[in-house]
Amino acid sequence: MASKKKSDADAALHKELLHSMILQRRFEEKVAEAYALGKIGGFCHLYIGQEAVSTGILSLLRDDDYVLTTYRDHGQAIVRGMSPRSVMAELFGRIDGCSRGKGGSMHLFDRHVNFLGGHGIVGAHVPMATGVGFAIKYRGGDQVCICFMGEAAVNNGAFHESLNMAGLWRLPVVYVIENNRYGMGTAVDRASSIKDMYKRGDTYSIANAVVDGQDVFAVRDAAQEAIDRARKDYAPTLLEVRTYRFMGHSMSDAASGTYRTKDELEEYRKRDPITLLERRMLADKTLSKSDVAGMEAEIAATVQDSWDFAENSPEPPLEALYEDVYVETTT
Amino acid sequence: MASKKKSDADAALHKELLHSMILQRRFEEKVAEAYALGKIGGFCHLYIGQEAVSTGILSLLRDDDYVLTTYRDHGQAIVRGMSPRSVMAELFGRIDGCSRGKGGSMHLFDRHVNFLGGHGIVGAHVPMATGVGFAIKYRGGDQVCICFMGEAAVNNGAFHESLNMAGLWRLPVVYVIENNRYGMGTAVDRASSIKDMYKRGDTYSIANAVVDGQDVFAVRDAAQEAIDRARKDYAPTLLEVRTYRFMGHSMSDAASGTYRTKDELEEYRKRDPITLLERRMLADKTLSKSDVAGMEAEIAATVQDSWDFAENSPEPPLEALYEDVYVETTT
Amino acid sequence: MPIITYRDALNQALREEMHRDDRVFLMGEEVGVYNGAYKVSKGLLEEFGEMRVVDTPITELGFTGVGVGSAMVGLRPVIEFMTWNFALLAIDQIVNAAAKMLYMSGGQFPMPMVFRGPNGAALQLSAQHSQAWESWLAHIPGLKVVTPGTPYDAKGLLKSAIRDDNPVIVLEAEMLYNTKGEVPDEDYVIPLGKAELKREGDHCSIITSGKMALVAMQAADQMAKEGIRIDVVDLRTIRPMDVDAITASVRKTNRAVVLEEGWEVCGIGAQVVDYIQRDCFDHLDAPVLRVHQADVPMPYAKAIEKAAKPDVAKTIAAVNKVMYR
Amino acid sequence: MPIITYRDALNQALREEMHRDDRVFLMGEEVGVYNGAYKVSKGLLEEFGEMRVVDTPITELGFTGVGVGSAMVGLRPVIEFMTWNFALLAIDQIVNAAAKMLYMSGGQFPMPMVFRGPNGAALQLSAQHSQAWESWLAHIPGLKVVTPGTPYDAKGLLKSAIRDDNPVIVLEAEMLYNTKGEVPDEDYVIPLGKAELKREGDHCSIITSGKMALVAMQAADQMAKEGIRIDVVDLRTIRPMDVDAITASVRKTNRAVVLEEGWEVCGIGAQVVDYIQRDCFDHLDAPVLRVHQADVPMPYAKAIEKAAKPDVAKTIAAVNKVMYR
Ligand SMILES: Cc1ncc(C[n+]2csc(CCOP(=O)(O)OP(=O)(O)O)c2C)c(N)n1
Ligand SMILES: Cc1ncc(C[n+]2csc(CCOP(=O)(O)OP(=O)(O)O)c2C)c(N)n1
Ligand SMILES: [Mg+2]
Ligand SMILES: [Mg+2]
Repeated sequence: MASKKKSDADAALHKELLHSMILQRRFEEKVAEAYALGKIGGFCHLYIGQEAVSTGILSLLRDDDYVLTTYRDHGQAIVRGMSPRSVMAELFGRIDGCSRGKGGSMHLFDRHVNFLGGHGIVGAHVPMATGVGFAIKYRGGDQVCICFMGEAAVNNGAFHESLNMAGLWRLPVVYVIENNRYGMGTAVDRASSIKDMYKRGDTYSIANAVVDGQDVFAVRDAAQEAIDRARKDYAPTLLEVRTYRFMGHSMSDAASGTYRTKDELEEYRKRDPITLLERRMLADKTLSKSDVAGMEAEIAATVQDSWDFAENSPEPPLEALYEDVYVETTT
Repeated sequence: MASKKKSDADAALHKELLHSMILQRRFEEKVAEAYALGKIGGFCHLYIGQEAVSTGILSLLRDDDYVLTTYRDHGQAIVRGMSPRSVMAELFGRIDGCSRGKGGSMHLFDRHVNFLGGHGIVGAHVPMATGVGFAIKYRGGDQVCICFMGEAAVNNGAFHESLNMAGLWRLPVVYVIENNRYGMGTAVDRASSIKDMYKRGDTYSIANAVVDGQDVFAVRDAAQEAIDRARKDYAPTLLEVRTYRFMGHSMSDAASGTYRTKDELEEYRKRDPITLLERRMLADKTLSKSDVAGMEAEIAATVQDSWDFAENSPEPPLEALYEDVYVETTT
Repeated sequence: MPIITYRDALNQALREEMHRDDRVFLMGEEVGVYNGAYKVSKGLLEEFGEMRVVDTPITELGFTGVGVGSAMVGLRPVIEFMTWNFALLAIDQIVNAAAKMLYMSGGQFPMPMVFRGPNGAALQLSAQHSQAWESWLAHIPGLKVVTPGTPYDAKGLLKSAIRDDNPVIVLEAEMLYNTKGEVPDEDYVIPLGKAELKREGDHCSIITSGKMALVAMQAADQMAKEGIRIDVVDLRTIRPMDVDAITASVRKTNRAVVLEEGWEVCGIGAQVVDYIQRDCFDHLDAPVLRVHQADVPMPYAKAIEKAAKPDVAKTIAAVNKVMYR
Repeated sequence: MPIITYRDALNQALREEMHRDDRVFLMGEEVGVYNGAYKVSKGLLEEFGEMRVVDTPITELGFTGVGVGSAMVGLRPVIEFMTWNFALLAIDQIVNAAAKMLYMSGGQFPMPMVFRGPNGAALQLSAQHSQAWESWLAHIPGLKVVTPGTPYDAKGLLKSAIRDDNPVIVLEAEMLYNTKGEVPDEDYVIPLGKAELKREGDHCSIITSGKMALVAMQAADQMAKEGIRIDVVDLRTIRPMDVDAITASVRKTNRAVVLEEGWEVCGIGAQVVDYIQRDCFDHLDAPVLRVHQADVPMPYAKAIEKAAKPDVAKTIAAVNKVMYR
């Protein structure tokens, strides 16, 4: 009985994980469509291929934990619980967007779910996440702060200064390197003097590990350890997650050609995190083809709803231009 | 015979090393005197206690090698071959100073001996030294670049970004951490998340070592390895030299009291690099008391001469204020 | 009223605000064990402990970012730069993060932070350590910038800065830390954005702020002996700037000199000139003149350093010129 | 004469100068394999090899410092910032090292360097990626700053910048890269520090530079239809600034509008206003007006982004105002 319950619970969880990943994927496919139609402008970086990372890690968080990330933030925002509506409306530059249309793709924020952005300067949010960890400890809380970054950010001084402080002061931050092998057009081995990015943790007295980022369960296991370490002992972790982006760096970059081959891309596509999970669940019979179809239909409706919502939301009025520069309050 | 020659040569070398260290010491004692009299102004950081580091390393260089360092630069400037006159005149703010009186204590420069400063922003010269290494390799030369820094600089982002590039591109730079245990009033273990600074080299694929900085021979041995590595293989090294400053951080900081005890200071003073070498040479009879006296007298005269020279050198004329902002040349 | 130093006035402000609000903490290099490079934070570590008076590694970019992050979740950091010269390393966090977070997030994340430390030249610190950054900082929407020139202003403005829910830059000065003045023991604040008419006159205005207010007052004193009556407007806050105070003065005197510590090109003075010519065009009897640092990096040698700096003599010369004397 | 894009004009300048002088090299993010984020360096890696076209890690502070060091020993680096926004991370190396090395060393170490990349806003890139830094950079003695507005100027100014033995900032613009114009195939340079009178008129001057020169020309074209003749002064170099060109124009027209891309407070326009009121006080028939970005971080949403930017309509409105129309 107990094991039946356990396996039911597992099955339910697995479905949730799958749902979370498919939702990100379909949402971003829609984003690509909207971008092509000119409904979305500016820089737009898709997360497609990396969904097991956001889902794996953020599915373990409590509501009062914190998340910071880069400009490649749609997936994480949605997994963290931001409504697809408010994200799509933001991308459309509308007043009902999470950031009132002022931030756009790179600057998704939602204080109701402790989603602290969406940052555009490579490396710059790493000290901020460290500061969130500092604040947690300052208050004696037991939250954790998750800080996602690309593998190219790891070479930046902001990373080093942050990890030194986190290691020195013992702060409850999980630094997640999403190593998708490229920083824009630069392969990781042309930018970093070491191959194993997670080892950088050693010289900051920070626990570290590497994990397969296409396998949502592997990600969860590694992340759970890190989160526990932070929650119980105020101890930071540097977690490298090996993944791959299936699209170009941003909407203006081809998926392959200049800096990576089509063959390489195809090779990695074989390890699509969604396919891997789906296949596994179909095999162990916790998922049926019709489950998938149902899920896809429901998600398609959600995504379409976000689009409709965004289209119907007004542009920010002219006076919004001058709002949010300062607050009027003092304490 | 051969061994007699060798030991004569050794004895001569040892005398040179001793001379070099005593010259730095007496020069800076004079600097302290001049500062107290108001003849020198601004920030002034003495090197007293660390002389075996400059002497040990720079005694191994060729004329066409390069040196960069911090604001704590008097000792290194003199060992590198800058005239005590031009250094003292600079400290006095006179036109015959190495930097025409415009740089002062923190900004000693002399292009004739490839002494590239004298930099005041902690960490900032580390990328510059990396650039000198880049230029050496660009031209296919076999020079090396020595980059001195304090142990506190090692936490700074500039250090990390530099070492990553040096490790990645294989540049002929020897990064020397002068670990004197304090960055201003902050003990090393309150600023760095690891105790062994040299280990930071590991995560940049950079050879690294630690050495006793009060023993000039130990410094030389370690430095020779590093220099060879750079000269022959374009390979960088991170060398940590454990030393101690016997004075306050700068002329406005007491030698002990706030952040370190008098006892600790006295303990370290027992390992004065000059005393250690002198004692050893007296013991193995390569030096006599009268040798020491002669050396001291000669050095005292040199130092006094630098003072007289500085005193007699004019202040920069008013028009100098507007010179050296731009050069008029193009190529 | 007690007479205390500018340094102690800042110390009082920090202490009072840290007592008032336990979300306020001080972070920077040497602020704790060392009591501050310039002793502004003396005794605070002992009083408030390590979590609220935080010594950092020499990593301006990093610890400024730590401040930003902590402010996002409701703390109220006071970030000390040992000098503002070193803040260049952290300027991305100030300009791209602190100043823009509220805007980029559509109003969700106010940044109740203070960035403070000595600005401008002291004595013979040479090029890298003698820079005045007010015009750079005032350029940036999202920041407020104050430049207290007296102990009274130092305490009142720093307290306001700490209570404000926006990022506020406080530009102090090494040369002011030892200056003395009357400072009430009790709690008071000076509103941000309000200039003070520090001296009244009707012949010429001197518009200035911060450390230069002292220079302006000395120049005005000297000129008074020759019967020249000068209006001295101390801006105190340079962003937002009290344009009304400037124009009211110039409309009265019809002549103005703008005195600032930093470089000429795109300096604060240029902006003040712009306000004046725009709003007082028909009131001006002469072009507005500016006094500022020579357009060179600061040299070390004593005499030429002095020559590079704005001072009383240069200010008087400029006043004489706008008065066609 | 061949008609090519601004992008290709820059590419020609780089290629020609790299051929001319083997000490010249290009360093930055994505300049090599990727051919430049905006393809300015297309083909250069292939032509000059890895040592002279250097892809860097995302470490602006570090690689800018590498450039500084290499310049100290005689190389002539061209440092590309993917955009000038990211240069904030390297600003210490630009301001405290490159701009001051010659001075601090008493004339021993010239810095023959170029720092270049796109500056200012493109389309909907929001707050962190849409900033115009000309006034910050022009503030700093030791730097020169150029802002080419046409393909012809881009090639000629970049070549001059590379040959100059001082650190030169080249502010390009994403919005200009695709614009076309006549550019000679052969070698030519445009002297730094010289403005160009891009259009002659006697009713009003527009003083501008860089990307805004296009806007000024469009505004002048439109006003010409109403019989208003505008003098358009394109500064081209903003440090050192060609003050004579500015005053000559204003003395002729007696009215001026200063148009710039960046923010108002302590902007380039403020400095131009200062020069004008000082040197043309008796020639002005109206206050000088300024057109600039709204005093806010740049928003993402299309319509309000457009509203935030200086444009033809705002320029015309300002001209009308100074002409009391
Ligand atoms: C400081 C800075 N420099 C350059 C850029 C331009 N840029 C944006 S993303 C990017 C690549 C980052 O790669 P990585 O960290 O691996 O993250 P990924 O895009 O692969 O998720 C670059 C160079 C930037 N935004 N900030
Ligand atoms: C970026 C920067 N921050 C702060 C300072 C002020 N400062 C000068 S020296 C120093 C301590 C440096 O310590 P360390 O690197 O160990 O060198 P040491 O002085 O011991 O030789 C500090 C904090 C500075 N010059 N630059
Ligand atoms: Mg990547
Ligand atoms: Mg030290």
